Amino acid sequence: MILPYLGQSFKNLFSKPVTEAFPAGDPPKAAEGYRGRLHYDPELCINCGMCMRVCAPQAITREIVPLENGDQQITFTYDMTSCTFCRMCSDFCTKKAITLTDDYMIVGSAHEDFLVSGTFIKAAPPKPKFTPEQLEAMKKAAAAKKAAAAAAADGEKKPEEKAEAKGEE
Amino acid sequence: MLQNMIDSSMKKSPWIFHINAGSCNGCDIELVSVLTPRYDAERYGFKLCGSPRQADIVVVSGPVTMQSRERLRRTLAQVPEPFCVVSLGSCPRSGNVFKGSYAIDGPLEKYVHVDVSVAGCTPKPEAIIAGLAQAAQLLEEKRKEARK
Amino acid sequence: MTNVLLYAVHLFLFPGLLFIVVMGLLLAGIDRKLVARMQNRVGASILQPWYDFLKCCGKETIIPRHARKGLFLGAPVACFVILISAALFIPVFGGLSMSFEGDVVVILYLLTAAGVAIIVGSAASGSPFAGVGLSREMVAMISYELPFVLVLLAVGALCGQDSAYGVTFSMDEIVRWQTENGSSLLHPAMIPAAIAMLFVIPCEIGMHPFDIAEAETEISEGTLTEYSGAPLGVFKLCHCVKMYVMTALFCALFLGGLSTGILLVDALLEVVFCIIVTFLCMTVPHAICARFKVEQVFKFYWTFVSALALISLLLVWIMR
Amino acid sequence: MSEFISNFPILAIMSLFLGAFITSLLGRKNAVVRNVIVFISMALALIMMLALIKPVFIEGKVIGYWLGNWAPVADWAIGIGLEVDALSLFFGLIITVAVFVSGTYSFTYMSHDDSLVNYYTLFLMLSGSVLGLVLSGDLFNMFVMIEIMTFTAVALTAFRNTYEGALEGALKYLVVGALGSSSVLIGTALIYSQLHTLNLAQITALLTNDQNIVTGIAFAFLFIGFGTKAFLFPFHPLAADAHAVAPASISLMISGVLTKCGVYGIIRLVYCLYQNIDRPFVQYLVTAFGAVSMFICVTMAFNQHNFKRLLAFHSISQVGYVITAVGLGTSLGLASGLYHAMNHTIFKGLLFLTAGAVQHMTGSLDLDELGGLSKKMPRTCILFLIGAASISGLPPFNGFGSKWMIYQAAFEKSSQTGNVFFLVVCVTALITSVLTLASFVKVAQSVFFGQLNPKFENTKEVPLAMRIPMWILAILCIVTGIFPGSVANKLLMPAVNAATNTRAYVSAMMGEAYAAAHQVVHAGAADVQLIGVYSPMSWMLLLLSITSAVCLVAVLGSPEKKKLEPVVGANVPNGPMTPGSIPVTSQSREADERELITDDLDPKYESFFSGEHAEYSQVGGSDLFWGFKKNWRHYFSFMHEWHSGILNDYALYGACSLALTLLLCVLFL
Repeated sequence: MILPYLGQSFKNLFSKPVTEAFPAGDPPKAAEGYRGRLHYDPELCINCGMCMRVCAPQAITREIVPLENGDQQITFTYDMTSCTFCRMCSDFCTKKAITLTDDYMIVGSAHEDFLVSGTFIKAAPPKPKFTPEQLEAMKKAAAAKKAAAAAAADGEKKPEEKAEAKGEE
Repeated sequence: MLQNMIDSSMKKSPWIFHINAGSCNGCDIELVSVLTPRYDAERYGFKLCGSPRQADIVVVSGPVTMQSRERLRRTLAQVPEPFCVVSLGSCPRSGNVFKGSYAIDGPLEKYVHVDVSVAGCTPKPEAIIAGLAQAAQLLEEKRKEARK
Repeated sequence: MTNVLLYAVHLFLFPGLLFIVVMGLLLAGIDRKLVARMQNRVGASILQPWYDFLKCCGKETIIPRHARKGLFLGAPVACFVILISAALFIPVFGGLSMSFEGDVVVILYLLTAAGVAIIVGSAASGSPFAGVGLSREMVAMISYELPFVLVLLAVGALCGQDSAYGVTFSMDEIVRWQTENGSSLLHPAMIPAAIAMLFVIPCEIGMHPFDIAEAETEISEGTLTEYSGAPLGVFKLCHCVKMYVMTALFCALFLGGLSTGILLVDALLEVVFCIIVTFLCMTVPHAICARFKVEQVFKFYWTFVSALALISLLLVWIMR
Repeated sequence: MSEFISNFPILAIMSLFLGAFITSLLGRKNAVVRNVIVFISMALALIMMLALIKPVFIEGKVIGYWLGNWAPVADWAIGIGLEVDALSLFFGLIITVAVFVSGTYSFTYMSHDDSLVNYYTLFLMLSGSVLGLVLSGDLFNMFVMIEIMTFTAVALTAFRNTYEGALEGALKYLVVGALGSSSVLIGTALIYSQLHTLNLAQITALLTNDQNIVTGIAFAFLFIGFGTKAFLFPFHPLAADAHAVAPASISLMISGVLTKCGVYGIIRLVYCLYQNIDRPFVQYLVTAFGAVSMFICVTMAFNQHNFKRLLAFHSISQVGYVITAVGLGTSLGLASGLYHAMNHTIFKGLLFLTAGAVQHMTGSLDLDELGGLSKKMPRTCILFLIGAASISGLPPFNGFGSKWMIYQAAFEKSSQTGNVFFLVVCVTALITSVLTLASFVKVAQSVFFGQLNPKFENTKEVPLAMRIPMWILAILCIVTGIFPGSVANKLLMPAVNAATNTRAYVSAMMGEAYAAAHQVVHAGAADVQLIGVYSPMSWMLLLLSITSAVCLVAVLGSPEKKKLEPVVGANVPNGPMTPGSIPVTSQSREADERELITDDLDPKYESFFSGEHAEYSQVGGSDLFWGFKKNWRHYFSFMHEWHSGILNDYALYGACSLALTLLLCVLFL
């Protein structure tokens, strides 16, 4: 009953071993569709936070540092020691800022070896033209005007007010 | 000279002891596959051994569950010096998807200094080999350091 | 003075300590390499047993609390010394040995004593795994002892047929008879015994399909559970030395008498034959078999292997 | 001087019997007086036996002594004679040494018991009767001594009658022992009816040329009678029952001394009285009895749970070796048998004494319950290991030398005669040796190694007074093992020659002329080519030199290893954390430390338990060799049924074996 193995083993003895050469040379390429080390492109990110919501192991952290000029420095950190490589973040990323590469060699000693992070600066919105007090005053003025106009005639919207509101946004 | 020979053979014959600290079995299977003909870690002297007393590299997989915590700690205590600890997969390092569970008392760093981590869920055998090789290298350094 | 010097050389250099250890490690390395190749792998380097041994020497030795310290540390040394002295009684081709009348039984008992040293060491470690391991070791010992004894008796009966007692228990006598009448393997009655001996060797050593006592996955290395550091290294070394002892015993019993008279050539011949025997009896089963169960080992040795040895013994009986 | 020395045999016997008498008179008041009397009488007997070594062993004399100077009249020996040749003295020496050791051991060992005067009186009577048996030159006297021996032994077996089974064991011994004694008596009567004499020398001379069917029947009776005393095959269960309950010092006497009387009787019978060991039938008979008891008892021992019961079965197994070797009928066989008989007394005595030590300190003999005592009783453990190595025949202890000679003798015999029977015997002996080893591994694991039962946490080492007798035996084990050559030349060869040289035996008592008149063959000095005797000295040196070399290397290598220790902290759990690691909340850290303290000691030195907290889990006792037992389960269940424990059955087995032997003797002798 062991004779088939016997023949095979003798055949093996005189044939080339199937062992990969790996640690000697480059690591072999992973199969297509392999979900390896995550790649994050901060340039595409719009800081929507969707990836954090869908991440089951909570491997994604976001750090927001306000800068002097009102800009925000936003850092997304993807912890590879916490990742389950499910690709949910990538799928949900509307801007395709997250992709999973086929780099599976995620080996290291320090914690930093396992972090994939990207930083981008979110520019602050342009400064509003008016301060809130002015706006308040303007609103009041507008209201007064409106009341006056209503009294005078039927209400029509003021184009300049709309523009102001848009700017504030 | 003998001591130098011992130092250099430290990295040439690292014996592995594998602790499953509540792993889902994925990493465990991959660790065994490292010894299959295709990956054949034995050519670097790696060998799975059955007792922590003989181990040079302790491979831990799984988030440290409450059940396995005491066992893990006791087993780690029984490994003779010098030895390396390798965490296998994402779980020991962070808890992975089990993070925050009432049944988890991780991470592994809480109990022992992890020398090398191999991340991935599960890591590919090549990555495991690379990690183990790195740990083997560390063994020699540790022994040299100990001698000084 | 020269006698003492020669004795020391015999003891520590040529057929002695150094040669035996080097041979043992070499055989173990070759065996490991060949097994790997037969399993389509690259395998560890031939020097791997050296590395293993040296590494073990560099590790910390932990003595468990429940262990009896003296016996725990003494057992590996005792095992090693016993094996070396057993090896000294086995003639290298050309008859270099410390042989004396009736040393076959001494070799048999020294090999048993080496097993007992392992058993005592593991018992002294106080671990329940070691308890299971030593029980298995003992069962394995009972298993191979019967065929082993029968093989030795068969060879003794064949090679001692011309002596006054009709039997010999002397290695020298066995080798001398083979020098005069050709190797006993050429004798048709001896072929079953040789096959039986080939089966006995791996079990005696505890090689893979029969390593029930040290089953690492089932009982955490069994007898060696608590061993670490240098004592473990010595036990691993003993394992290698045993490989040499058993293969050299096979060569002496069945392939003796091929001496050319030149010491170097004889030693080389011995090495080659040892490697061949190692390949046949250890590498092949190791490569193609899974580990046996305890009771399977017992049944296998007491039926099939014993029957082979017994056939041989009876054939010798009839043919003389 | 030689005149005076010829009084020594009777003086040795008398010193023991008188000691018994005086002990019971004076020993009631004061324990010290009692012990002194016992000690003096044992020592006197020992000294007298030692004094006989010179004339008997070295000068080769046979010392005859007629009680009351009743020398033979007109070639008819009417008086009671003592006759000491080398064979008798060989056994006499064994016996006195064993008695001495057992007695000195008892002083401390029996201290827990009361009514010790009775104990020592019976003990000395037992010793005296055994010595009387081997020194006696008279068949009826032998029977008397056997009777004294049996009854005192029965009383001593039941001495601790509070033990469960003590009275049962004693009763079995009494009934089956009486069967043996009466069969000796019947044999004696038949011989007397035919030859009209009871003197051994005269019987020897008369039987040389005149053996008829009645003497054949007498042979069967005597053989079975002595076989009962040696607890041979169908009689072995009662030995186990008796040993298990008897005090250890008495177990030593029963196994080391009483069985030797049976062996002595059989040797005397087949080599000297009947001189029929050359006949194949007798060889088959004796060897078969020996081989069967050897094998069955060793397998029975495999299944025992009681330390002393196990030893008891081994005791019979080893006696089986002796009888097997004796039955081979060659000089080498006899020499190896005698050697093994001596060794058996030594190592089995040692083992029984260690069993007694364990019982004394723990109160238990249960192999399933004991364990891990090597930590508590380290010296006893070493002594036990010496004994176990000896009985398993590991070199360089004495069991190896004698077992080797037995294999050699058996294989040589089979080789010379071309007889497969002796080959089977040889292989059986070798297998028995391995099984012996296995069951002593079992004892070692389940008593001394493995884990300590919490029950025996407070066990202490046995007192020195008990260790000294054990050490005497242990040193004898080693000495007789290392110098088998001198043992063979100085002790065995004279005894073998004496056993085969019947002419000297006859002429010492009845005169040279009488021996010549009956054509008693004069066997020359036995030409034992002791190729079986090895000289371990040379390779003991070798072992020593290699050991020292290895130790040297170990010592040279060690200093660097010590430096490793300070670094340990870096990687140990709960050790200082390296800065890069994830900080631990103080709460959990504290909790961890508290848990660690409840572990009370560093887990590093706990045994590996797959990470579990090490708890009492002894692997031992009956669970140990299941791999072996499973394959033999049918055999073992048969044996289990067969050893029913019912006295009627055992008596029946005895009667059957007697009947069978009778039939065979009538048919073939």
